[in-house]
Amino acid sequence: MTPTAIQTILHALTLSLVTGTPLLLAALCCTPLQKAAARFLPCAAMPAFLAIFTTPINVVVEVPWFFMGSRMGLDETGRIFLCLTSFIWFLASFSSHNLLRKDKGKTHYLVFFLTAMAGNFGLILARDMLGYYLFFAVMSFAAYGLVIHKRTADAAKAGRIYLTLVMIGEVALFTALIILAHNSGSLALEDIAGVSHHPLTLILLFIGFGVKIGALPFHGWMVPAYQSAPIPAATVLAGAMVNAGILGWLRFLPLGQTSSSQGALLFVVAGALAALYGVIIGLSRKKAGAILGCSSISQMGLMTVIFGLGLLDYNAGISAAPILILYAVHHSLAKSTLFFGYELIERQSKPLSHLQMAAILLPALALAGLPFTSGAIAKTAFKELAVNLGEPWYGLSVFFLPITAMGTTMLMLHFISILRHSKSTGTSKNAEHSVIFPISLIATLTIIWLWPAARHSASHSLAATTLLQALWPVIGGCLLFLSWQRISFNKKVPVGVQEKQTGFEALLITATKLMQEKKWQKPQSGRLHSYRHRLIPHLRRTEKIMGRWKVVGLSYLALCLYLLFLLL
Amino acid sequence: MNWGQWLLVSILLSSFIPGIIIFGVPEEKHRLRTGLNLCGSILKIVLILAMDTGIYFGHNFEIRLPLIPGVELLLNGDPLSALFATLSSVLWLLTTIYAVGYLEGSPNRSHFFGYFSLCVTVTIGIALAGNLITFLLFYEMLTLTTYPLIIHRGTEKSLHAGRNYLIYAFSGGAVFLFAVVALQTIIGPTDFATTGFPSSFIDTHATVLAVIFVLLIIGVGVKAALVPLHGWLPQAMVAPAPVSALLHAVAVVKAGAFGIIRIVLDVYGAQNLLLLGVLPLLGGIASITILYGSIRALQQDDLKRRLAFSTISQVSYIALGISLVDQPLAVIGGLVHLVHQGLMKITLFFCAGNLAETLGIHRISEMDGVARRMPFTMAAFSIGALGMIGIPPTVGFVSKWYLGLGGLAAGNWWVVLILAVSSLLNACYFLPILTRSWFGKQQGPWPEELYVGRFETRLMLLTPPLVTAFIVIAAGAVANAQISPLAWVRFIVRKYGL
Amino acid sequence: MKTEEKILRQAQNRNKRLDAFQRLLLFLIICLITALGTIIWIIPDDTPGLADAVVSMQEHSGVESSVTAVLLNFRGYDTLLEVMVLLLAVIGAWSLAKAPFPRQVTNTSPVQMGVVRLLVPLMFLVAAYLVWQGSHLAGGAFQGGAILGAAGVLLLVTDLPCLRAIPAQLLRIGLVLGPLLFVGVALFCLFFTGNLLGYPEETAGWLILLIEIACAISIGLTLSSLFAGGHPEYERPQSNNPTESSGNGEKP
Amino acid sequence: MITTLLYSMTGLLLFAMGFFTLIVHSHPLRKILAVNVMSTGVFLILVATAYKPLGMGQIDPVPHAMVLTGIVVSVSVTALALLLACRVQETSNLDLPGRKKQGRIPEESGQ
Amino acid sequence: MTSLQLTSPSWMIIPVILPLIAGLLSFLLNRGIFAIALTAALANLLAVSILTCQLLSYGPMRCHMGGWQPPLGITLRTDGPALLMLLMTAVTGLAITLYARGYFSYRILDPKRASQHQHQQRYFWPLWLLLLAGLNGLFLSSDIFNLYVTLELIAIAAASLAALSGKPASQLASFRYLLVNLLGSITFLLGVVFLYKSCRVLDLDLLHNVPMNKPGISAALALMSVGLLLKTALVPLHFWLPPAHANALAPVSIILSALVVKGSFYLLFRLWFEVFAQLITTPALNVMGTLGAVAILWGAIQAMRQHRLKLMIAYSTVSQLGYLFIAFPLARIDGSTQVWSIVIFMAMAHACAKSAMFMVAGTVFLHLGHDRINDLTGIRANLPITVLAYGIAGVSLMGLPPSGGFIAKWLLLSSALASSQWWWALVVIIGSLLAMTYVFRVMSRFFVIPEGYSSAKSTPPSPLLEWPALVLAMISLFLGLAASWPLYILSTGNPALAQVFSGGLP
Repeated sequence: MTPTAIQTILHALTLSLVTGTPLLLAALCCTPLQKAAARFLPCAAMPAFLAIFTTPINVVVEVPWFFMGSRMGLDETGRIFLCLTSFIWFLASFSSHNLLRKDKGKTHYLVFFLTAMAGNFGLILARDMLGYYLFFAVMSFAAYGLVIHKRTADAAKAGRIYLTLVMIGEVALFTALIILAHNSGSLALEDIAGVSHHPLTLILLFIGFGVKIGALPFHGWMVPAYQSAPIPAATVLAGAMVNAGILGWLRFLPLGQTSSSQGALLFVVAGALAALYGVIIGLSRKKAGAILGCSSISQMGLMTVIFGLGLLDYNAGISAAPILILYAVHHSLAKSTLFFGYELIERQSKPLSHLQMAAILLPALALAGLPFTSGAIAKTAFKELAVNLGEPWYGLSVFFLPITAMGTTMLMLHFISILRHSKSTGTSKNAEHSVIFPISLIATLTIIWLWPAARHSASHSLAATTLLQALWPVIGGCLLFLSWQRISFNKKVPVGVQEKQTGFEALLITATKLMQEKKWQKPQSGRLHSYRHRLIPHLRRTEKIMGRWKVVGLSYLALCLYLLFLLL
Repeated sequence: MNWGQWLLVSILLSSFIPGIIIFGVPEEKHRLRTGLNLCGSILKIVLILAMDTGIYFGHNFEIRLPLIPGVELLLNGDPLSALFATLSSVLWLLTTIYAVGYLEGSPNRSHFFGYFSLCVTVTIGIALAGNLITFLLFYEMLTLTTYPLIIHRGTEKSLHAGRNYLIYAFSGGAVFLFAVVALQTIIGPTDFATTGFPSSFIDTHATVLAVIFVLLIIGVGVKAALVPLHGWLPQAMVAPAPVSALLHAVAVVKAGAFGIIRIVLDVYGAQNLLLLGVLPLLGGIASITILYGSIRALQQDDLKRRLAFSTISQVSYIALGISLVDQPLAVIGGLVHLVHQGLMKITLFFCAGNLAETLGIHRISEMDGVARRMPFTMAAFSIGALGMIGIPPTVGFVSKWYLGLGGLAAGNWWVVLILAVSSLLNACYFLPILTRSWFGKQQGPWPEELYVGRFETRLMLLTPPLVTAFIVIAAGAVANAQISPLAWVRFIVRKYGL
Repeated sequence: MKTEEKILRQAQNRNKRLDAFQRLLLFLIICLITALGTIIWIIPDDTPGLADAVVSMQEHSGVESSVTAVLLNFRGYDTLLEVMVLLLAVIGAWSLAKAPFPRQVTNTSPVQMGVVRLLVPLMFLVAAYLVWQGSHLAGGAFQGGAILGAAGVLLLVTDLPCLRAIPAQLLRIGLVLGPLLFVGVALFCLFFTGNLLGYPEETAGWLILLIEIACAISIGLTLSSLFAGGHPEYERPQSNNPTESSGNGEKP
Repeated sequence: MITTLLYSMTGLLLFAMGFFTLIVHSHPLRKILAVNVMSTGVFLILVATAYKPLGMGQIDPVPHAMVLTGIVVSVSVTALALLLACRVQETSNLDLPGRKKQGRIPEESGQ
Repeated sequence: MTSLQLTSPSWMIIPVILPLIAGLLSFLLNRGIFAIALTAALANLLAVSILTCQLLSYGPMRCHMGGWQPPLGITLRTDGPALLMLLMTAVTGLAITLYARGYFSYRILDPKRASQHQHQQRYFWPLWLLLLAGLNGLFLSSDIFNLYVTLELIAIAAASLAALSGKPASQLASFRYLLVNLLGSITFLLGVVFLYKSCRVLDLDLLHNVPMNKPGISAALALMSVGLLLKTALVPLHFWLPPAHANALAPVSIILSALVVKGSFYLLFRLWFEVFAQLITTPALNVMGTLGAVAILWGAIQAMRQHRLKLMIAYSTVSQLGYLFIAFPLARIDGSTQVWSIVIFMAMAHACAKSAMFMVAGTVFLHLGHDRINDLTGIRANLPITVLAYGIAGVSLMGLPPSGGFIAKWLLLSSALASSQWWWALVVIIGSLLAMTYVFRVMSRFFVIPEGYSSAKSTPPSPLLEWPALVLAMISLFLGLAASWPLYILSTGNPALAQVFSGGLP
């Protein structure tokens, strides 16, 4: 065996372990060994770290017998995403570990959590379409178990909406993949590059992954799901799994190799609307989880806009891709930090301390793009991209970005005020747990600065004009928030928006009701039955008449004559 | 007779003889009967695997029995028949085990198992049939042998269902007979050949051949439950669960679908059909069936009825794939769905039977929280249901993928559309069941708790669905391996030179 | 009341005139008759027929009467079956019912008795003559048998015991005698000439006579039995006494 | 020739009369008699075929034999039919010489 | 003793003479009647087998009665179709003999009416044996007047048998049956008279060679055909059949339904397709076909609405007879080869299947005391073999493969389609669907065993009641698998057929 062969096997092993470990643990959780397995929950993400550090870029391991011929590998984008995702999962599994102490539905939770993790890792590693699709589906469906974990009516409803949308997404994705596979004649992700995309494919891909990131018409699941899922689950949903959607776009519509102006328009418009819509509905919410969800809708809308800009032409694509990744990293970290913070406060028995509030305020404002935070870096990069693109898009940076930044600021402040006013119900104070939030916070604050690839944008964000430009929306947002709160502090917020979100479900229910069985078969068979019964006396009578001598005699004679006539 | 012919005969006899003996076994000799059943099933699997190996290495299996000039019985083992025979025999073994558990202590078991064995004999006969006449022979006998099983409970409802089944099936058979005779009048002997009949007939008899094709499809379409001809299937769900499994997954519906495959690929041949231009008709009917079956399934509350409509919808995937006969990918999708649908549907019916037999649950509205009581059953059910929807890595996805690719390759966008809509509808009627059973709250006591024991239900009832569910995932996960249904189907398609 | 009258009137009308159906029937019959009549009319009468063939073979048949030759020699097989038909009629009749006649006939007038007593022996004589004559003139077993049958009928309607005194078994033997002898002779011929009913030429006359005598007796008995209208009363199986039937009942 | 024709036509007429009676009349005895008349008609035609005017050649003996056979058959069948009619009368308590009931003959009720 | 060599044509009188003698003896004797009957049935089968061997080795044979050549004498002859009918009669006859024994033995066990049942048995045997002789005579005879005599023999025996049960209904039916037979016979005789008037010959072979241009011959054929149609109960003339067949004793029903109607049909068919083949016109064939089609449908529809098993089976006979006639218009495609095989196959398959069915009906009647279809549930527990026999016979009646009925139906369909007369094929198909409906109406009752039904309460069935039915049903089923043999026999000595089967036995 040559060294390369051994290496290949080792790589294959490592990559398999990344998804294999969580799956194995999930399987163990179904067995009596559950307790032991639960203890090893945080280890599930370990092989991912291993892979990040040992597997070289662009190694592709082929597993022809698996599924429809699977390929695994780790490219540059994949590595970033794996890094990010495994980090969040790792933290979340610690957090879950804590959660699970006295939960009855532990088994369910563990199985779904681990399966979703496996799916999330797997899709990052996948180097073929079906592998991606497979793990994407595994992750999406497993996440359903997390969404409805609490088994409340709200959770069930959230789950229903989630499942419906996921299903729509799956089908759209499936269709898109078939078209892509047909056009490229291969299943390998690399071969997509040269394919010219039909607008339909773009739309389908938008739907397929858009569901996952809560793009505008498909955002309905996000708010209720974040709100009703257990917080560690919501964390991974918001921090890790949404990225699967972004990664999906990057994989199937590789920026820099794909361009479509109509597609770009679709993405930009949908994203921009989502960015505003998220803020608006977020302000009306009273639950911290829901507000975070709305913020995700809004932030993901921004990323959709970035992706849409990248679709404009090849050059834009080349420059947009790293920005998108940067933004994704920033958002994931910030959002998961917020969730961890939220959880911390939920759990502890005493109200929010000032230190804690400040700590939470940091990632919150990072989302809004406060100078010196990762948000500022990402937004600067975004702005530069828009500026470079020229006229129609330049406006984005001038009006749109500040407005969203202001909105986000308001939203985040709203979030914190909600946190402050919420009554804490938790009792325990936990050592492990108190570690998670700080780690996450530190990571949020530092990683982008330490990241070599982001250095360029980071340095740009430190320019004085940029700082100023980044600062005023935050300040403006703060002021606006304060005034808004004063006006409507005690006003009850109508819940009409929430109703609207269940539109999909309502549609489904109506459709089902329309198709309720009308029992139309019974009367029909009854009609047939009575018809038969009416016929029988006639048959009997006819047979009786045919049995009379005179009828027989007549027919006898007639037959005689006729035959005679015919034979003569 | 050479060994190959002996093999064919013994494949048939391996279930026929036990069947005949079982008729004579006294009711109370439970072990003897079970032993006979299992021995027969296992022996059959072994023999069929031997045949598969032979076929793979190019051995020719054939027996001819001339009846009258132009009419001969022909048994022929080719890759396609191996596919169906293997599927049937494997599922047979599981169904037998299941049925033994299911019917424990109920009356008339000898009668039941006797017909059960005859039924598989006939199904294998259909698989091995080498010409249309032999196919017809076994096709009609299948109706006869399944009828006693459908009315096994003897209630008025089951008699009604049985009567409808007979009317449908024999009407189909009659149309089929008519068409076969007509075809034979034109083209002579109808031995299955990979290329179909010589295309010179198309020049002379195009219209007639097209009409005959339609009639043939109607004939087999009754069993395949194509849409206007599907009425018997939902009614037949009054039969015991193993029989439903048999109808939906092993024998009857499959025989119809297999018939469509045979007619398209072996009797007419791809080239001829393209010349005749009747395939869009088949594709259209199949599409309508897919959608109609799904929509009707949505409206059912009775679990088995919903599954029945789901079968109607799913089996038409096979017809849909076959209707795109010039696209190897679509043909692969159709053929492989023959196996995949069987695996998934049998799992579902096993589970439905378990629910009914253990807790007396027949309706979906009674299923809230049932997964807590019967986690393994419901796990198997979920796998089957997800497979039906087409979630990877189950086998259902594999079929759909190939169908979609084939449809695109043929330039038929609507195929993909149909697949997408159907998947959505499948999700609409399966996912609520899953969510109810896994995450719903139990509403009061179970309708009729019949079994309380160490496991969630009898072991003989529990094992078969778990095994099939495992296969559903495993066969999907290793679809591309050397030994898998997909690999065999590719082998078949290579044989046809598509 | 009115309706009854109507019905009555209708019934009367029906009796008087033919209804539509009958007229149609009549019309069809007339059509058929006309057609057949026309055909008979136009059938040429020049076909030679089998007369010459019969005449040419007459000398080999052993009898002089051509009808008897045809009946018992050339087409003897027909006659054999025909005798069977007669016997079948008796068997059928016996299977249907028992005869009313074995009961005593009471009020027969002495004149009747006297006439019968006179006539019956005479009829036997005539029958014997007819059978004998059959070999060369019109006559034969059937004619003789018919006379014998008539004698039997006369005996049955009077109080004379002769016929009724015959035991059932004997009656059966008598009935079967003719057919059985016929078959016997036929088989005998088969053994000796290789042909069923292929009489050896020299003994043909005697064999035919033998058959005719036996058949005449059987036919006479047959006709009388048919007149009697069922199986003899004493012939009924005796198993219907209660002890035996209960014994039968215990078997299973 | 004329003789033959005369006999034949008479035979046909008998046949027709018998047939008409058989169909129209419901009384069993009439039916039996009708059949007898019909067969007589047929025998008449058959016998007529044998006729040859004097000196025109041999009389064909075959029709004679056939008629003889036919008569015997007819006798047997008539006897059996009469017996059956009697049995029907005895067992079914039907008024055999009775009136026509809506054009039905007694044996119709057996169906 | 040259007469007893295998080559001698005299063997062919055995099937006639032997049952005749046996009939006489069984009338004469009081004991051992069954032994006589069984011996006769066995010997009959043996003789027919020898005749078959003869036919296969030496071709068709002729036997001149008394050594007189036609036109003077009467000739018997064997050829393929005749032999197959003989075989059918012999096999069915043997089964009927055995079944009748079981039937009467079972009935005599009933103490209340033992004497009546014994009386019936006493007369059943001679009547049946003479009927058998008549049938064999009919199949063998080659003389048109002799055929008339055999027809009468059959008619009288059959009518007496039909009245044997002693019930008023059966006697009424039998009376009508007798009258109808008489009418048919007389019409047939009138036809014979016309024939003789025109041709002055009676032998069928000679008639075949007579120039067919005379109107007398046409009239003769028309009259004979109508007479035979009446005896065969083709649809507008079928009114006598169901009551007669349904009200008779079970063994009698079998004889009537399986054999007697076949006799007159066989004769009719032979006249049309052999003797007077030149005379036949297409419209005439179409008339027959139309009547056959009507018979198929009407008989089946009537069968569907019956509430009694035996009546249903009787109407099924009406329907099945239609199949024999629907073959008529298909004759002109390639000579008459197809049509012979269709008809012979149909007749054989129907004879076996219908006998099995009536046997089943009889056995069921014996066990339940009624044959109401709706109340037949549970009988499977007592009579499994009987029910199986019914099922198999039903399969054959429906014409499902591989039964003999299927082969016949296949031939029918393929001839119909080959001659582009698809409407006949349509009727055949619909007919078999209707057959399915009525067969399974009963079958579904058989399959059900009600809760708490105890199989112990009735007498165990006699093997003589159950097995003949099963064996006959199996024969009708496997007739299809061994179809090449009857066809081979059929083709022997028939030059037209021989061409088709020139390859010999496969």
